[in-house]
Amino acid sequence: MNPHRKIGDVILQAEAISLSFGGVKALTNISLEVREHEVLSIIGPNGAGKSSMLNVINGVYHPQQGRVIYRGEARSKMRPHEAARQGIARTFQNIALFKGMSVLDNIMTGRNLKMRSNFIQQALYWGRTQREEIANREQVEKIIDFLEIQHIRKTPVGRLPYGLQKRVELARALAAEPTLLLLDEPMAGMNVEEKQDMCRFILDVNDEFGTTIVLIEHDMGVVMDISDRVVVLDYGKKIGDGTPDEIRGNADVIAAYLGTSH
Amino acid sequence: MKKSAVAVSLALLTVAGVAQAADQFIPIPSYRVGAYASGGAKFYGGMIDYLNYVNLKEGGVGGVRLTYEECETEYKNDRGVECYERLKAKNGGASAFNFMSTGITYATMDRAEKDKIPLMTMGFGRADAQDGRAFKYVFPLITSYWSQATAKVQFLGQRVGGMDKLKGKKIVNLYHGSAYGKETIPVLDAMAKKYGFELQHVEVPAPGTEQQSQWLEIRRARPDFVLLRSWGVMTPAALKSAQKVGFPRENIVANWWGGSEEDAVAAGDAAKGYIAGSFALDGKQFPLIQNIEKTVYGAGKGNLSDKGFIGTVNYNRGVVSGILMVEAIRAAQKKYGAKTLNGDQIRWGMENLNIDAKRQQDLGVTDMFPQVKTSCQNHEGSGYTRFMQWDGKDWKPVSGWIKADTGVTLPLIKASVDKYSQEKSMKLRDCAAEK
Amino acid sequence: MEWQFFLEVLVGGLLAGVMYSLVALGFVLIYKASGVFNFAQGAMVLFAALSFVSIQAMGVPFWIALLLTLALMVLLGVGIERVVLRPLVNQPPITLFMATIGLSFFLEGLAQMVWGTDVHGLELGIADEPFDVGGVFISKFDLFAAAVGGTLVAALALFFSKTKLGRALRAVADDHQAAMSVGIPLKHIWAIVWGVAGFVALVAGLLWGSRLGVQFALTLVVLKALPVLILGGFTSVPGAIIGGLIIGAGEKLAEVYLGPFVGGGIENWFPYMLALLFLLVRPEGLFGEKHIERV
Amino acid sequence: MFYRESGQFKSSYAADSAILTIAQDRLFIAALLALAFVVLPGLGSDYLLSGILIPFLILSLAALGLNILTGYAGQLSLGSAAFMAVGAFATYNFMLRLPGMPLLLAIFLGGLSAALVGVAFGLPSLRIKGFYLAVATLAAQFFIEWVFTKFGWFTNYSSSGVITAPPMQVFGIAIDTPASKYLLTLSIVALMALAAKNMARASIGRAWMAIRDMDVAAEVIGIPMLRTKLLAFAISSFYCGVAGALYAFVLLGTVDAQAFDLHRSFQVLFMIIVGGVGSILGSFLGAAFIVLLPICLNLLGQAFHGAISTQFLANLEMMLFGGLIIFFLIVEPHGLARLWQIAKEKLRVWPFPH
Repeated sequence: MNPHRKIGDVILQAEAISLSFGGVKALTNISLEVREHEVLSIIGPNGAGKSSMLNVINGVYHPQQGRVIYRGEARSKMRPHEAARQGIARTFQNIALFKGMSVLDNIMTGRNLKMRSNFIQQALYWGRTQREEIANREQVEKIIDFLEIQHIRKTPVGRLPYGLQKRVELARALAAEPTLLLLDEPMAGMNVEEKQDMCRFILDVNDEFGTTIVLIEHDMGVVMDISDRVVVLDYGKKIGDGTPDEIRGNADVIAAYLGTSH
Repeated sequence: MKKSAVAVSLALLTVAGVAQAADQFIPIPSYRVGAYASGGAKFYGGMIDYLNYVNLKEGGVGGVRLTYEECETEYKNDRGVECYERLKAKNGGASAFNFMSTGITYATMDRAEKDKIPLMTMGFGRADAQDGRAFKYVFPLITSYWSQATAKVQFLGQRVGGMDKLKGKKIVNLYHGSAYGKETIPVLDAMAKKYGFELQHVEVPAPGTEQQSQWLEIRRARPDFVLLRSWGVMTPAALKSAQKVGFPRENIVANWWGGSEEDAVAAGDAAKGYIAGSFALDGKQFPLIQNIEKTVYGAGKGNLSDKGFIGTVNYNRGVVSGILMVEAIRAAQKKYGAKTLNGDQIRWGMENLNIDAKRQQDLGVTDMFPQVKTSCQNHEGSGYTRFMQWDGKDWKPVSGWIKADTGVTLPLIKASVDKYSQEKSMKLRDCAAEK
Repeated sequence: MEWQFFLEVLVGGLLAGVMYSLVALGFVLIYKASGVFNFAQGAMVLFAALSFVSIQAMGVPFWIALLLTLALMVLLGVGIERVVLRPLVNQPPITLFMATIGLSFFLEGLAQMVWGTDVHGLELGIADEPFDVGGVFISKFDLFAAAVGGTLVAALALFFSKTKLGRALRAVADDHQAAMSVGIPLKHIWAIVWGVAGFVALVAGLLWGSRLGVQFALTLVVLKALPVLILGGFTSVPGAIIGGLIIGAGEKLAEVYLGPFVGGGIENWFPYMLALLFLLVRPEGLFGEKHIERV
Repeated sequence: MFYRESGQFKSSYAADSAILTIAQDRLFIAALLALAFVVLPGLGSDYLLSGILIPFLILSLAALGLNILTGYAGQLSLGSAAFMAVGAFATYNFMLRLPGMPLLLAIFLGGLSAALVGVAFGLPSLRIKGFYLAVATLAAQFFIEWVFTKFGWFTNYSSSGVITAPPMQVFGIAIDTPASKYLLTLSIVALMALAAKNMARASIGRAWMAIRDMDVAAEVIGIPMLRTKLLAFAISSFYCGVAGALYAFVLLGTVDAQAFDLHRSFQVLFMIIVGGVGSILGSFLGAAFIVLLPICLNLLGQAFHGAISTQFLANLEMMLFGGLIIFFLIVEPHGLARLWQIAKEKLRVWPFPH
């Protein structure tokens, strides 16, 4: 086994998170841990609060109660771009690509954090800017190769089919070289082949770069296959947390998925 | 397609060729669309009609035919500049421009100076430009904004029975919130100091469609008179608002931009009794206007789409503009000969205008506008303003021609010219040496 | 005396605000049903008023001229839908916005070409003599205008909430599919909305026209409506009227009581600043629909 | 046939991200620049240079500025003219109050002043979006116009509220002929257009577009919203400010605050929408359309002089202008720049239809 696969210490802790929108509770008192190098899946029925949880982790939403500790640092009211700066990247449930830009530019945007030249240098496009553009372009091309999307490099993303858009979004997140990658339903709406590809990419990322991955997925087969650990949410509450095998045997989870409420 | 284009240009060339004998070109930078089209169409209609009249009646000036070409400025500065550049060198060179827009005049002043083409700013434009030593190519003929402002105060003096009676009176200057509107503030301040009346300046934010708060303030201030320095839609809006707060219209006196039929008609009944300055009287009683109608419209060459507008204020202003232009050409021809003259020669003509009572009678415009006598230093040539009252249908004169209070205007002009020449680091002309 | 003056300014401002609302209403109607920020609203006000006075000048009686102009405006609305909007359906809002700018040039040119550039007076038969209520002057004309404006808003609000067509119009704004399912083709709805906006433009044109004279400057009244629109929200009919009242009263009070400290003439920018400050607190306007972002 | 990229291989990422990747394009631009810099100043008439080209270039620059803000960063603004005014009045005062200040430095400082004001009025953009923001930028438009009209200091207490350009020179060369004015304008505009293009293809440009296309995702990827938006406001206003200074000093010479009224703001906005939102080329095409079309229509109208009433013609011109805007939007809603691109793509495969 790849040495990276060894699961390490806890890098992120969510402590007693509660979040509500105008009186409607989205998350109630949820705590969970993410360990270095693991693949953690969050599952649950629609409206369980899965996406909200990701949004809390990278600062899109600010919970009313509880806190998030990332690499030993507790934070309150962190902006998403600060989370990105600390190595958290993500994809979205409804594709959030930059529609007016090409695939290449979309992925290059993921490298923006790595670029240091200021706007005056960029206006001149000389020296540092040019060096940076080329160096980062090389990195991006590696990701493009990795995800096998060379042929669509210059295509505006709006013209791509859904499956490829999802892949481009993953590429953009990877371009940021994250230590923690949040994937919101990366395989939704894909056919079997596309799903297989995507699973392969996720495991490869986890393997090769040692990236910690938190993902939301509905396909139980996929979840059980690729996850090290699974967290189950239902109506904004955590009802299960453990290895795939443990979850399979959890009575609450079975009730939630098979229960009369659905 | 190409063929027909060639044919058209050939046809145009031959037409131009026929008329080539000797032409004097007069550019017409008109505005017939947009917000000020109602006035612009009549003004330039009058000017063009007069040029055609001179051609039909006398075959031009001294045998030199007058030609003209229009260019639509839409009353916009950049379009005006484009028109200036388009027309300045056409057909043997432009004689002089009259943009009827302060903004465009400013925007073309530098260019005109360089190209040696005079700008006629009859009744408007830069007041200090009446000093021909600093503004060699600008002619605020008949009356500048400053001259009018002093005339307005003198008119009020006449109304109350003498300038000394103005002492202690309260006057509000209601002005358009723009450079144009603010222009007369220093002059009025000087007049207030001189005659001891109380002066309050109230600004109406441009374009002046809403004046409720200003008129409430006026009602609270209870002034004896309101001097209106208005513009476009601000005039009717002011009159309507005055009616609303019960301020008598006969105590409102505007400058000539508020003194056309357009300004009064728009306000309906609220305009009755309102007074405005004028430098060109309206009406068809002048022999010239009647002759134009007979000759030009008789020949089917009239420019107005509706003959009914002949004799309106703006039409007559246009005719006066045409007269001054043609008289300048006449004067210049006397010096330089009857041939196509360039802008600088026309400038000389404009500096040596002498339209006295005799000349006015010959032209058939006695008392239509004041006598004009210009010089190298005096580019205004008159400084007289007359006041008219709207009776609900027509403008009726309520004063004679009132001369500007030069005791007030000249020092201001001097100060302004000094500053201008300093900013431009230029030397003033020596008029004595130019004789 | 001082409180009387204050009251006068306040009442005057509120009544002026209703006049602004009238223009803002036209924007709201079209934005609500088609998501178009209709820059040509000012041109429509001019077109309506100019058509009306020109038809009247031919000797046509008031009510018939009114009906004829109304027919013309509805025709215009249908034409705009057919020629301008339908080919641009599903384009981004900024493109539609630009199209209405082109439209405004077209209408301004058309109005002046057909009816001439001359300025017309317009008397609605309400003499604008002030009313004296305990020393406070109130304009009869403004009261009349406010009554008309109020009636119009009430009628439109009822129309939107009580009639089938009105509900369909509201549905269009939210979801084109939903509107179709009500059984009314989208294009008809758009034509109707533009027709109704044409009617509102006519009313605004008549009231403003009798205030300023029917002339090109009528297109400028739009500038007074824009802050009302931001404040009230682009999609709310009551918002247009409440926004108008706040802006009207706010700008007059500011001009009279704050103006002297900075030299006056602040009425042009004050409403915008007021609306801006307001937006900082409520980015979607007073009655605008709140937009929650979901990712 | 002649416009082919076959056989032109890019062997480095630098070559691939160059502005002009096709040799024919480079040739075309080189020819265009030669025409603009060498041929026109020598052969162009006064009318062409100072009646058409200078205003076209200056307004292109303003459109470029607005395009950075609206086209790239997605922040709709109706206050461009106000920032032009700041540039013009600031430049005037720098030259007036600091004698001996070089013209170019004064223009630069004028642009900088506009940038500062732009940042101040850009702050609300953090909360307010879309048309709400657009109407909010009107606050800037009216407020700034009022300030310059109201406070005499800005115009050196000129009684008529105008500012007048002093004699100008650059590196000892007097700027007093149409050709020298044109060259000065052209140089500034060309350099600033290049700078804009460079920014657009570098990380700041991508950050702007990201915020425009989906602000939440942009922030999640690590783009700081506040800084990026304000930078767009600053740079956009800088461009507008320089354009305003050129408008006042090079084009008109004497100008008052009303030259930068709301109509000018709208005019600049029309340019980018007609030309192409989010396109450097589009800024120029749009400016050409909006500046030149009315002039062409007017010239065309003159051909009918005498045959039809001038009144009728003038209004017909206006209708045609509006009609053509609608027509072009229907043909290509993404502006003239897109049309140009499509034409080029067609040319690439010509004579084959696809």
